[in-house]
Amino acid sequence: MFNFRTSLGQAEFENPIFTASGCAGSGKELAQFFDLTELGAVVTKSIMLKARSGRATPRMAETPSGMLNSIGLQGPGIDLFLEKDIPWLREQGARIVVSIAGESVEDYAILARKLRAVQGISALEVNISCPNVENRGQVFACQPATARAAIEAVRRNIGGDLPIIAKLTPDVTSIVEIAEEVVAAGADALALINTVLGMVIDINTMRPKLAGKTGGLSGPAIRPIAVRAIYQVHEALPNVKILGMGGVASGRDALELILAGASAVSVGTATFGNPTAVIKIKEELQNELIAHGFDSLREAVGYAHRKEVNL
Amino acid sequence: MFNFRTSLGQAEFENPIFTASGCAGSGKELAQFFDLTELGAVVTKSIMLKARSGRATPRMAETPSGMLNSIGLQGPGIDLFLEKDIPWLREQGARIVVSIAGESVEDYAILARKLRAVQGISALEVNISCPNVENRGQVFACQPATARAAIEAVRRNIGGDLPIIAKLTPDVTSIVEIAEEVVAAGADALALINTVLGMVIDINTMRPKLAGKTGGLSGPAIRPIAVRAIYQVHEALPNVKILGMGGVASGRDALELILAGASAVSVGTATFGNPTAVIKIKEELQNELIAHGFDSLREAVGYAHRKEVNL
Amino acid sequence: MMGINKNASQVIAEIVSNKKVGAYHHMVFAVGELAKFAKPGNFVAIAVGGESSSMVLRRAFAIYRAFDRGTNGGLLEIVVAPHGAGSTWLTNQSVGFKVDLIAPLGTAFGIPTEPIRALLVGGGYGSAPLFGLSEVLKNRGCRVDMVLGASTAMKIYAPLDGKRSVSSLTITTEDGTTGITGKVTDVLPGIIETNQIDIIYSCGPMGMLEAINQIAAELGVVHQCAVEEAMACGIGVCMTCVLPIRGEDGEIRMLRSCIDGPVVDGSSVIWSSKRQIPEGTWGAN
Amino acid sequence: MMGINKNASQVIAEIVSNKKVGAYHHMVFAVGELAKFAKPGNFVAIAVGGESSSMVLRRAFAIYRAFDRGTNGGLLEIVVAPHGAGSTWLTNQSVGFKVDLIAPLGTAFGIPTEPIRALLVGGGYGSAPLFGLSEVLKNRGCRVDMVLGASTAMKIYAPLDGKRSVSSLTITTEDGTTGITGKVTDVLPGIIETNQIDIIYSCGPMGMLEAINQIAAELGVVHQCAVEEAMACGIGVCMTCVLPIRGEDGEIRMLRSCIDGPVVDGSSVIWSSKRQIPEGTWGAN
Ligand SMILES: Cc1cc2nc3c(=O)[nH]c(=O)nc-3n(C[C@H](O)[C@H](O)[C@H](O)COP(=O)(O)OP(=O)(O)OC[C@H]3O[C@@H](n4cnc5c(N)ncnc54)[C@H](O)[C@@H]3O)c2cc1C
Ligand SMILES: Cc1cc2nc3c(=O)[nH]c(=O)nc-3n(C[C@H](O)[C@H](O)[C@H](O)COP(=O)(O)OP(=O)(O)OC[C@H]3O[C@@H](n4cnc5c(N)ncnc54)[C@H](O)[C@@H]3O)c2cc1C
Ligand SMILES: Cc1cc2nc3c(=O)[nH]c(=O)nc-3n(C[C@H](O)[C@H](O)[C@H](O)COP(=O)(O)O)c2cc1C
Ligand SMILES: Cc1cc2nc3c(=O)[nH]c(=O)nc-3n(C[C@H](O)[C@H](O)[C@H](O)COP(=O)(O)O)c2cc1C
Ligand code: FES
Ligand code: FES
Repeated sequence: MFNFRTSLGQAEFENPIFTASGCAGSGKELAQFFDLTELGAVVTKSIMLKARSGRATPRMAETPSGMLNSIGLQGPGIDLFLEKDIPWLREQGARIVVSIAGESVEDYAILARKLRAVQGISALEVNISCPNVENRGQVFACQPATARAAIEAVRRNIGGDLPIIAKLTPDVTSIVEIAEEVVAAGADALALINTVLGMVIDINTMRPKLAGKTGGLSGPAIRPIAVRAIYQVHEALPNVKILGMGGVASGRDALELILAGASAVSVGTATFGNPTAVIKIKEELQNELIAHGFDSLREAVGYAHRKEVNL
Repeated sequence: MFNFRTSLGQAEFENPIFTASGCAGSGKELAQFFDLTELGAVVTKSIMLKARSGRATPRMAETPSGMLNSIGLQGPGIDLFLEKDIPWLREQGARIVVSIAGESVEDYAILARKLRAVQGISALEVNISCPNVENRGQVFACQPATARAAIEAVRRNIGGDLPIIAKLTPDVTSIVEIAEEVVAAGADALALINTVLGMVIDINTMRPKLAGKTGGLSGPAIRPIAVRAIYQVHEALPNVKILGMGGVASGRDALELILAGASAVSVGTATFGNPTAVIKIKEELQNELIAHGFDSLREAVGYAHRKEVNL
Repeated sequence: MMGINKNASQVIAEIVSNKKVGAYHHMVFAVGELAKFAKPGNFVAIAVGGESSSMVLRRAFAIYRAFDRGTNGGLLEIVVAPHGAGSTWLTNQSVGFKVDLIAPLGTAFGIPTEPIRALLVGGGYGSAPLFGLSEVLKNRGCRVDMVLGASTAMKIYAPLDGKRSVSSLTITTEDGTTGITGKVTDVLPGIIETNQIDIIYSCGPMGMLEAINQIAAELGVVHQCAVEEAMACGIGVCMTCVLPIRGEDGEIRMLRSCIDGPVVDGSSVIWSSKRQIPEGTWGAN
Repeated sequence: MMGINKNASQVIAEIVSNKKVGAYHHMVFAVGELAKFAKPGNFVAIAVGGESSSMVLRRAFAIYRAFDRGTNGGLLEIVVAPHGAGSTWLTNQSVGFKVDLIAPLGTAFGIPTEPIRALLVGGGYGSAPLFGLSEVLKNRGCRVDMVLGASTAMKIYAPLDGKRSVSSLTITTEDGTTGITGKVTDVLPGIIETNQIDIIYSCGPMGMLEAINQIAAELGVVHQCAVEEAMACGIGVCMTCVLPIRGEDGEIRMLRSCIDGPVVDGSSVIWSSKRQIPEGTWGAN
């Protein structure tokens, strides 16, 4: 029997295919296409302290083999989320990873406190790729100090053994440096990668196409960047589990991230093109792993790092 | 009459479409498909001090809407290059931008001295997106101090008024910071962007596909990253001319970079898919500019930055 | 009217017909059972570009007509304007080619229970969903008038059999190549008054919908419109397709036009809010 | 043998025929004048995936045959193995479809001036360029023997009319589904000795070429082979397709297989150097 189980920090999952934060809402809309228990976990859209309208439209632009988005974290705020979305997901029997985002270190602390007693959550994904209003809108994950501060705030307030997965941006000179910093600050696992900062200019209006000017690039276009980031971080921190993401649209793509070092894989943009992408990817991945002679997913994690023998 | 002329630093060019360094050799191979004088300029493959074998193969992998390469700057070294390639290009009547790359600050200094008296060169593109052997192989353009040192070395040694175009990598936390640094160090213009660091894992061998493991991502996949970098730098340094590049495959793509702030555009990967891409792009760009009511290229440069009126 | 369309499903659908009509392509797909769930106002989302496409997102098209003819016979029709790469690719596919299609998606036009007087207004390919609607309205005993507008004659989509169910059809073109020279909004007030219109149903470019809404508001006519916002997913998970809508509680929210639309109450939309969040919107700060 | 192929040009070529033959597709393109410049060993580079393709690079295919029939009638034939996304797309295109094609590219097999005894060895679709070559050699009065190998019968490409010009044809398959069970290299020494072979021409996977080269070296036979390295541009500007070759000056250089190949002198190649630069290579440090 093939063993598809995986873990991130102390959390165990039946299989390694998750949704990506912001690409599956809170699961409701996908539930009409498949059973959410089929997923390793539902990663919910990053939730903030207060309700947020998000950015003005246009919020998206298609790009070659990818897309740009600037949603601006639209959402109901943590209280309504805990009141409505979490109970619903629990009812479905889904494994839940809650993604949180803050505008200040204090936000992260409060969010963690609000979540510490909540039943039925498997892990916390801490999205630190968002602007820090206290530091000229600089993204937390862009500087070691702010990245550390945000994760420390969560660590101090979450208590118990809810694993913290720190989600990093690739838009830095050294992602390994940031990874080391957040692990030192208490992250149990890492989520790699968030979107890449990009821009599209509309040839007709001759202005940036998105109302927010810049946006996050996702989809197959960025997969080589994701694989590189995962490989580099796994090389430097082989014992820290990675939730990989970035352009995964097939089982082979997922396997690429796993061989690079990911213990689980989130699927984002591919769901927009195909609502059942996660299910297809999960099946294809299992077939690929078996075809390659693996007895378990775990054996394949980071396999691309093995020493070359008799070249 | 539409005015297609442009300039980078003190150098003037008949039109803004150039080849990209490393994507057109020294022009010979393309010359059988079109007349090199049709180009704004030929940007030659980055040349180093000594002959170089480059990296082992495989050196490339196709990726969604892009490709990864790790050529490793294979080339004959500056002396043979000056003896053979430059005279040949001069004979063709081509406008020449010479790209140089070094492994140490001293390399850049020597390369500049070797080039200072050479006739028929319009500008120098200084590729500082290469590993600095004196600093743990860290890429010069990744740190403000090393980026500055390399450009200063060229500035001090080049003499005269050969413009220096500093070519930057997007793989940094703040490309504006690096841009400001190299301009302060004496760069007359900037080339944005070099390839993005990526990796592909071969599903069959289950190892990195490239012999050099990581490689540079180019092609349409990275265009949104290029547009963003150009836009950011033009916003911060509106008086510094930019040679834009990254995923340009059509006149509309070129226009996008120009509206973001590029005064000229290099075409790289598109030439691999279509040897006459530069000619097609040049014609399409001129038509687009005229269709948009511009009388000259210059008016369109950075046009996406104009203030919004009565929204 | 709001919420997930529970009838949506994903099928591999064969192209049964693909004909050029004026500036558009009328395309028919064999979709099987799901045809029976399609309501006027719903849309389909089709994957474009083939296997190794650089286009990662689906394209949305309003359902023109749907025929429920049992499991194998269900047909779904759309009208496509070849515009950019995606729609051009689609219109270039031949009969027999199979596409990945999700339908029916989104909200439908609300159908009155009384036999009232309806005016249907379409811009360009926006006329497509109105013919199915007029059929339904007529069957309910409503009087249906229709106004179609476009920049030029080639962009008026008004097939003969579609016109059967309307009492009057007025056409406007900006260049005067057919019908009245001008915009649909030039003729609306007159028609509304003459025919004592109770409700306007509209579909077309956002600017047109806004202008119609203003007239509807001024003349006190109910207005349901099918909006068209750029959509990444079409199924409610990406939050790209939002527009500001005032709810019954008075609160403005950024609602998803793929789930809470495309058909919305025109008076609830905060128009002219492109590129900015309207003041007072829930969660804006 | 080295340098830019001055005859290369870029054309939009219509697919004239596309037939499945065993595991392969035999495809014919109307290429006009350039057909007359094609020599055995040259290759074509074809853009794949259509207008909005995510595949940005051309695919290279050895020229199987070329017919010069004047400006409009020139035909060029290739044999394609549907492998990944690019070749599969190509084999799925129908007659009448037009592709962007550059040809002829690269070096050609060197043709002896004397009527010598040649052995042509092909692996899989590597047999394709050998039939045109055998034709030329036969016309020069050479005796031509041929050995084709593959993993299985379906992967042997050996059309009837192609076989006309060879004196003997030996086939090997690894699974024994046709011909001798084994690899081409199992039968080579015997044939070389029996037929007193002067020169070997080969085309196929790199591992096979290397094994053939070893036999050729041991038995003192000249060996020309058409190599297959991953190519990004096919025209000499990208430096991805290099392999280490010892020049007449004794220096090893990383030469471009698209310009200085694909046909190279087997004895000049530094084999088994995948993933490393051979020691002593010019510019290595
Ligand atoms: C609810 C709805 C119904 C539609 N009905 C029809 C129809 O019946 N007939 C028809 O021809 N077209 C219809 N469209 C438009 C259609 O979905 C495509 O946007 C259009 O065909 C252009 O796509 P493209 O690939 O050709 O162009 P491209 O310009 O290449 O499209 C690029 C991307 O931009 C998106 N996009 C940008 N702006 C818009 C916008 N204003 N509206 C929609 N998408 C945008 C596209 O979806 C796509 O992802 C409808 C759109 C929506 C949202
Ligand atoms: C000189 C030459 C002659 C060739 N002749 C033929 C022929 O006659 N018939 C035939 O079926 N195929 C031939 N090939 C191989 C063909 O070019 C394609 O590589 C093959 O069809 C796979 O492409 P794909 O898109 O299907 O696969 P994919 O795996 O999707 O290809 C992805 C990319 O990898 C490149 N690539 C990776 N490894 C190699 C390799 N070892 N060789 C070539 N390209 C590689 C491809 O060019 C492409 O860019 C030849 C290749 C070369 C270089
Ligand atoms: C529309 C959209 C919304 C997103 N929202 C979030 C978010 O709220 N929080 C977050 O951590 N990442 C968010 N992401 C990033 C994704 O979770 C993911 O990291 C990224 O898109 C790369 O994966 P993909 O290529 O599979 O989409 C969003 C991405 C998209 C495309
Ligand atoms: C095969 C290859 C080789 C390259 N070699 C160089 C080089 O020698 N020097 C350099 O500055 N940039 C080099 N580049 C980067 C290009 O000049 C260009 O910056 C980048 O590819 C983005 O443009 P594109 O998307 O149009 O290719 C190379 C790119 C490729 C694909
Ligand atoms: S299109 Fe994705 S939420 Fe509406
Ligand atoms: S394939 Fe580009 S140099 Fe040979």
